[in-house]
Amino acid sequence: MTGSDALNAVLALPVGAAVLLALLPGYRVSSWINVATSFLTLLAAASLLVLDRPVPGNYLQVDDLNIVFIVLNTFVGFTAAFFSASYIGHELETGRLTPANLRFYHAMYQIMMFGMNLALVSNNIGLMWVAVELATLSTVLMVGLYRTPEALEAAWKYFILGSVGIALALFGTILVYLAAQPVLGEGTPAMVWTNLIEAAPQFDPALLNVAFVFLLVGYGTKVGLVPFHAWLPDAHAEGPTPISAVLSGLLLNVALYAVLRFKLLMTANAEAVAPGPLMIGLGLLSLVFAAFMLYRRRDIKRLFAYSSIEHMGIIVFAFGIGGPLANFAGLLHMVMHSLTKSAIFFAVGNVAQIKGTQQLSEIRGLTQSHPMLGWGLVLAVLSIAGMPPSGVFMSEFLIVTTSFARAPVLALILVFGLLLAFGALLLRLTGVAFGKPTGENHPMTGSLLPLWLHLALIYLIGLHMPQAMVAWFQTVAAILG
Amino acid sequence: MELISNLILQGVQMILVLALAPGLTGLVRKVKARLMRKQGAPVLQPYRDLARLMRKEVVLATNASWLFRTSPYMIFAATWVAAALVPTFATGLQFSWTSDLIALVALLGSARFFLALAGMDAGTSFGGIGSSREMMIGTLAEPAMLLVVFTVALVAGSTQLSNVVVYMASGEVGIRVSMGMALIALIIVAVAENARIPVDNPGTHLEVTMVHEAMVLEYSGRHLAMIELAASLKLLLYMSLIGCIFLPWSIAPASAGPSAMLFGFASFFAKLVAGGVLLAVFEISTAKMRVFRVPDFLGVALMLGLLGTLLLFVSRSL
Amino acid sequence: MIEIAAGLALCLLALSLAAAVVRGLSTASAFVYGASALLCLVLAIVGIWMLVTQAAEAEMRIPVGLPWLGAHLRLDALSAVFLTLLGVGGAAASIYAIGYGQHEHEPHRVLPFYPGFLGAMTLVLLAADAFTFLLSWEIMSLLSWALVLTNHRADETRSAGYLYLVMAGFGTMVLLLAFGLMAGAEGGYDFAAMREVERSPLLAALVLALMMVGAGSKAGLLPLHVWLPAAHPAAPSHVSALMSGVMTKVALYGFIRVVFDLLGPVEWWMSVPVIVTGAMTAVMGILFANVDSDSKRVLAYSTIENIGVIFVALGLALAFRSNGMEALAALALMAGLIHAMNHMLFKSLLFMAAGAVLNATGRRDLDGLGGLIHRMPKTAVLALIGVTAIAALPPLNGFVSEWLLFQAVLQSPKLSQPGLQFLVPAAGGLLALAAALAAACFVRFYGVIFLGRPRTDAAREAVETDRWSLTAMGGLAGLCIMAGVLPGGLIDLVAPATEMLLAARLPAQANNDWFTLVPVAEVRSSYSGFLVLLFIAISGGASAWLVHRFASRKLRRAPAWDCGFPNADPVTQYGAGSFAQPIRRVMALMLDANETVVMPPPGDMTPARHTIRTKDLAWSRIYVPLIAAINTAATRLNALQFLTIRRYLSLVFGALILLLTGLAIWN
Amino acid sequence: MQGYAFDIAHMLAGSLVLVSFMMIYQDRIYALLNTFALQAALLALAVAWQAYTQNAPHLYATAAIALIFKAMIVPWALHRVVARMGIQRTVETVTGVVPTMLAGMGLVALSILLMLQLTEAAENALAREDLAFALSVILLGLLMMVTRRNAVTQVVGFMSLENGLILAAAGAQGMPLVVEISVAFSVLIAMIVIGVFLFRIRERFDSVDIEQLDAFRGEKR
Repeated sequence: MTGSDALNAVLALPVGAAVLLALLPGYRVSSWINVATSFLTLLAAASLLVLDRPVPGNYLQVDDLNIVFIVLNTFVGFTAAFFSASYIGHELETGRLTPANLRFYHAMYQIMMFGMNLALVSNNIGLMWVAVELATLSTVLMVGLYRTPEALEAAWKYFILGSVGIALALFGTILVYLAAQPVLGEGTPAMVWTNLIEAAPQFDPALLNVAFVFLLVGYGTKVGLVPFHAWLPDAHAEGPTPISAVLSGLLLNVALYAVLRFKLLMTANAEAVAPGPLMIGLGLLSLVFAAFMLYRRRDIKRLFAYSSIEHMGIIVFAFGIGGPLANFAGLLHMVMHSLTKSAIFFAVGNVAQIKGTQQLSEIRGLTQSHPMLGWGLVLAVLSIAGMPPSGVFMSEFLIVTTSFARAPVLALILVFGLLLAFGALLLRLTGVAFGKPTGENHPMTGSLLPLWLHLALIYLIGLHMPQAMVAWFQTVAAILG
Repeated sequence: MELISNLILQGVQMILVLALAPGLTGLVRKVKARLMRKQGAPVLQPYRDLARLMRKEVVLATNASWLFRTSPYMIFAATWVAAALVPTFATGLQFSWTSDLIALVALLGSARFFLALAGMDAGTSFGGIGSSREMMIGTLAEPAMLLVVFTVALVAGSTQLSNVVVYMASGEVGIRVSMGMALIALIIVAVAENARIPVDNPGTHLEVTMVHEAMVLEYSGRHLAMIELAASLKLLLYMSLIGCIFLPWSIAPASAGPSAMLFGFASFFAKLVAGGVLLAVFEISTAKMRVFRVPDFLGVALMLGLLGTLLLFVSRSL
Repeated sequence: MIEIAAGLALCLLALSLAAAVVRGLSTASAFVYGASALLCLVLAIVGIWMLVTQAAEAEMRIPVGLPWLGAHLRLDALSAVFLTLLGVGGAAASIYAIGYGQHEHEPHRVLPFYPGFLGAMTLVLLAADAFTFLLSWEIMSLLSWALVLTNHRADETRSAGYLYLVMAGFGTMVLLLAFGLMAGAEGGYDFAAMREVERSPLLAALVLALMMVGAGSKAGLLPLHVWLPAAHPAAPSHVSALMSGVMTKVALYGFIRVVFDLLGPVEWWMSVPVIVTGAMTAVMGILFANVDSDSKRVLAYSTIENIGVIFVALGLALAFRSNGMEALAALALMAGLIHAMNHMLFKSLLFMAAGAVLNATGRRDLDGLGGLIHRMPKTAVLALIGVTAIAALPPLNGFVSEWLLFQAVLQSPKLSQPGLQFLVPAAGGLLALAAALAAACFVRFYGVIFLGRPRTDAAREAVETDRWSLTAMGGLAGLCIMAGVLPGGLIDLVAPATEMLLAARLPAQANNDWFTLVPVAEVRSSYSGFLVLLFIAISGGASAWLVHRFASRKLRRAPAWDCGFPNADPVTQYGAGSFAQPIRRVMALMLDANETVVMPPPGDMTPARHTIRTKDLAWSRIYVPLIAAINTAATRLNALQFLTIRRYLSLVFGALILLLTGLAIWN
Repeated sequence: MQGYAFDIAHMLAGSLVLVSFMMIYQDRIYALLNTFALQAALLALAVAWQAYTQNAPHLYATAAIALIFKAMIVPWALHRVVARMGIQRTVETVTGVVPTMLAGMGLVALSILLMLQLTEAAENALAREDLAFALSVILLGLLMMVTRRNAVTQVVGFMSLENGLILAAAGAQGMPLVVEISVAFSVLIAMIVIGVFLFRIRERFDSVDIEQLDAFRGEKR
């Protein structure tokens, strides 16, 4: 097997599975096919790490930057599929979903995975745009899966805001093409990343500037940056929980990846406006705003959705600051956030199932009534809040220390936001995990395995990062400049 | 040889303070009575009282614990040790380096601490009143006292009493505003610490304003005797402290001969008598304060102590 | 040595994991606590060995933490001093817990966190790079938070835990900033690298300020102390002992390590805030202890006081050092270190005593106790030693450190800055006030709990605590006496640390006659706890013997006299509130105290009501407005959750136009 | 030939902006739909002209889609929606027409200002002028979305925005995937129209009022 085979597999497996799943009626088989496909995709993606990389073509490529994202994407895709397989049957029993819904769900899951994988491996700004749109539209449909007024409302909001975002990103893409076209000539080559990056210094900086604004707003909507975030909390809260995990853990990363790619382009052109300050501003705004919003949340999934906004803010801030340490920290934080937030959603799914509600006020004393789940949730939330030994602590350590030495005022705002968010998360956690257990007590079907697997990984990375991963992150951090 | 003589000197000092203390209390009472145109008990009455109390049986409150019974001895011992360390008629006592001025204050603090605990032991309301007020007074008197100690120590460059006395007597000091303030502060503290008017009235019972007497209300017999003796010792201690710091003359150096010693002794005696009379006059001419006026009174001492310390720097830098 | 110490820390952490596995077994508690005690004892021995042999500093590196740096661990004299402190405190708490733990309702909420807490503290002391330091620091916070939440069903425990962890998070963030400043943008996180950097005075001042906030919030410095009186009492008593006795010292260690070791020279004026804050903390802490009526909270507030005292000592040391007077700086630092050691001893002892009382009666409110000296005689004796020590009375150990500190204060004329010359004696006066207030506080504490008559049935039926607890308390009490009577040994033990930090030390004390303490010169000052004890024992014993031998020894029991108004109801005794009344009135301004009396009209049979309210000014003036501001902001911003889609689009549109306009202008 | 081509492209793009203004000016829904149909037709013309000048036959497909789908089917469908659902016939505005027009002027000025900053390159002139107009159309479409309350007018605003995108894409010489993008957008618009219809979003995108939102989200203010 060669690298290009693996690359093709990463894309072909989900498409094939989607077709198969759309045809199969039984949800049990489907759910395990879903898991198996996701696992195979993960294997294919992981094999990219060791195999020779395929030569970048006009449409696809694998490089140091996107391989991080691909492996992470397929990994969380697999664990979420596993969680979903143990979890989603219950929704059928409670009558929230019909078998037809589930068939649609599984097919869409793979299409969504395909869209995200494609966006990550694409070597073409047009193709990337198409792929991100595909992933967005498929998640819109997933969010509205329950057909409740709330879910439809959330899906609709997501759809409208997402569409506008897509349109703006497209305009940005067109502008980049226009900037590249005089240098690289007409046609497809002027949309290929590998060409763009090389030729970027000769691009018209003014055009690049306008393009970046549109791309930042457009893809930033997907990342969930404030003030483009409005779709995110509702979409997370109203969709099926495995999808919330995928949304928070993966889709945001894919959009972030797009932003990073264009940031590279901007930095390559010396005369263009520096993307850092813009990203720093939006990052801090997202962080502080989301931190305040955490205090008034009553729905557990919406709470963690806002926490995703907050963390996206931190990551964008880190990349905005730049430099080897901050970039390293940003990458690490992104990986950790994906793993931790999806772990949290795995736990939250079970909690919502047990208690029959997502209302924070009706969930109490989980460590008492369900120790493994409760303590798992406690550890995951503490991890996301930056408590050691999770990797989030390491990334926040690096971000805060390095940014304080370079931009003290910004670091102070950062610290303020972090603390604010910490206070809010902990307040809710204390209520949910401790105290006298109250409320209903339905049986729990969802597996705790993915939750604890993620936790183990988070702690492993926090304490002893594998050498290969370090080297790889350092390379990428250097690329990001 | 020198060691033995020093030991003897130390022993004499210890016996001396013990012997003189009740007399001083008697003297103050006598003078007060005379000033009030009363006959008054003889000066030696306190000795008789002590002897009588010693012989009497102890009536112990049902609830009293071992702490109540041992406290009088501890209080007495702490006060006695403290009093023995203050130079009275001679400096350079054998064990004067055992504790300095700060430790002296703290030793008295220990005595107060155990007395207050004992006050609470019987489980009565009066004991509690006494203890809580005593601790409040101590809370303000102790820092004032330490500030005085600071002033003195900063002037003399030592907290070691013997060295302080030597320095003070040497005439290098001159007259300083700081020292005057320290003196007034020390007198206020002494009045408060010894439960004298206007802070407390040593002669009353059955009065809600009493402090010291309320604490020792449950004591009787030999226990009461020890406490009374300790109180007298404390009065003497403060007198000799004021004497040796502010009137350091004619205190015999350690190596002095018997005649100097005798002279020192005589002057010490004179200082005590003068102090006792002055105290009585002061007590007669003031009225007892409400308890919650006491902090203001002690606050004056605190301020003076602090001012004294700070002025020291001003005068030095001038 | 370092290998052993690091191994012990890891063993303790591993023990936590093991405890999580075996938590169900009936013997788990004894096993975990026993093992912790053993490991802590070895730790103490390692520390002492290091100090006694004056072994060379040792470093090691384990591949954990920041990948390109690894975890640097280092054992030097300063670490060894605090390791000793931790080892002794940890061992005592663990031995105590063997007995105390039998009464725990939910051991599985304590056991998995307890050894790890000790291990994390050990790692903090050993850490030699910023990441390892903060990692262990935060794990220490986290595990102690879990321990605080043991009794999670009580609302106040949960809010205490919440407040604690938020403040801990705040402290860590501030420390992050401090280390960020010291490491620089390139990330020189290794302590060795930090030592090399030359810093401008402004930068050094900033780091110092950040350290005061960061380490101070953990130690309980005003006004960052608010979590401490809530969190320390909420934990099980052996954990309270550890938190108050040891964890606050670990915070101090952090401060000393950075300010004295890593930061390099500081200007004299930087010592001013340290001294002022320390003195204020001391006075305010003990004032609150004087008016609080919860036994463990009183102790927690008193911890704040002691931390203030230590900070004054550290500030003095800084002042002397900036004036080039290393020997005097060593005296002040020594006072601080010795006081830290002493405070660990007596505060642990007192928390254990409070825990024993809590176990025996189920009560922490002072007004529900009383007369326990009869029911728990051994605990009462040990607690008496504890309160005497903490009230800084000779001849016990609390006085020794206080005395050393006053000696340092009295050296202030040697300082060349008039500002400091004024400030230091004033701070000394405040310290004296704090010491006197401490005496008042602990008369009340001991008197209301152990003396008098029992106020409730629970107190009436209390039974003496178990042997393990008594052993632990006895050991600590013994050490309190030892440290008070033979302070020279302790000073000589700690001296290598001051030598390492300041290149100066106190003269060796071990060979002085009669175990006398002579910090500077005999002409200046000296104190011998041993002789004081000896004299008191001899004179007290002799007088008692004489009186009993020659006067009377008759004794009769009778109802209390009480001025002729004996009242059978124990409620008429002075309680916690009434005892505090004089001080509360005198200091009403600082306590924001408020008394209301509701007196029914004549003829009305309803009881009169007297209510007292005291407020922590820091809480009501700083935290309440802050919380209110955050709440207001959160409520205002929350409106943004409920906008229509059109409005959200307007936001996007507005931001886009803003960015484009900015771009147009920028060009 | 070059100047001639430029002038015509310029005129067509400019008229698109003009029509955008006309749309903002409309206060009747039917009139608005008709105006939009006009804009779509103009777009088709502009794209076709680009196809002709650039010699890029695939752009004719885009032009055809614009003409058939956007100028005919969608307006027709929206007419039906309005009629079937009994939607109010007037356009509800947030602010008056005049302020909106003024804001629109500002947006056009901003677009031109931004695009004039591009370096003057002869071969780029066409794209540059076109871009300024396209950006204007996009921003005016967005402006329409945020200042109009009816769902239908918002859909129209979005489509107008998308017209600007297609204009830009077609104006970019040799840009691949333009057809695909226009198809993708058509699908998107179709979904929106269907959504409006299916979800009975009568008056606004956010038909549900705020009190209902509270109940929906289980969140209280």
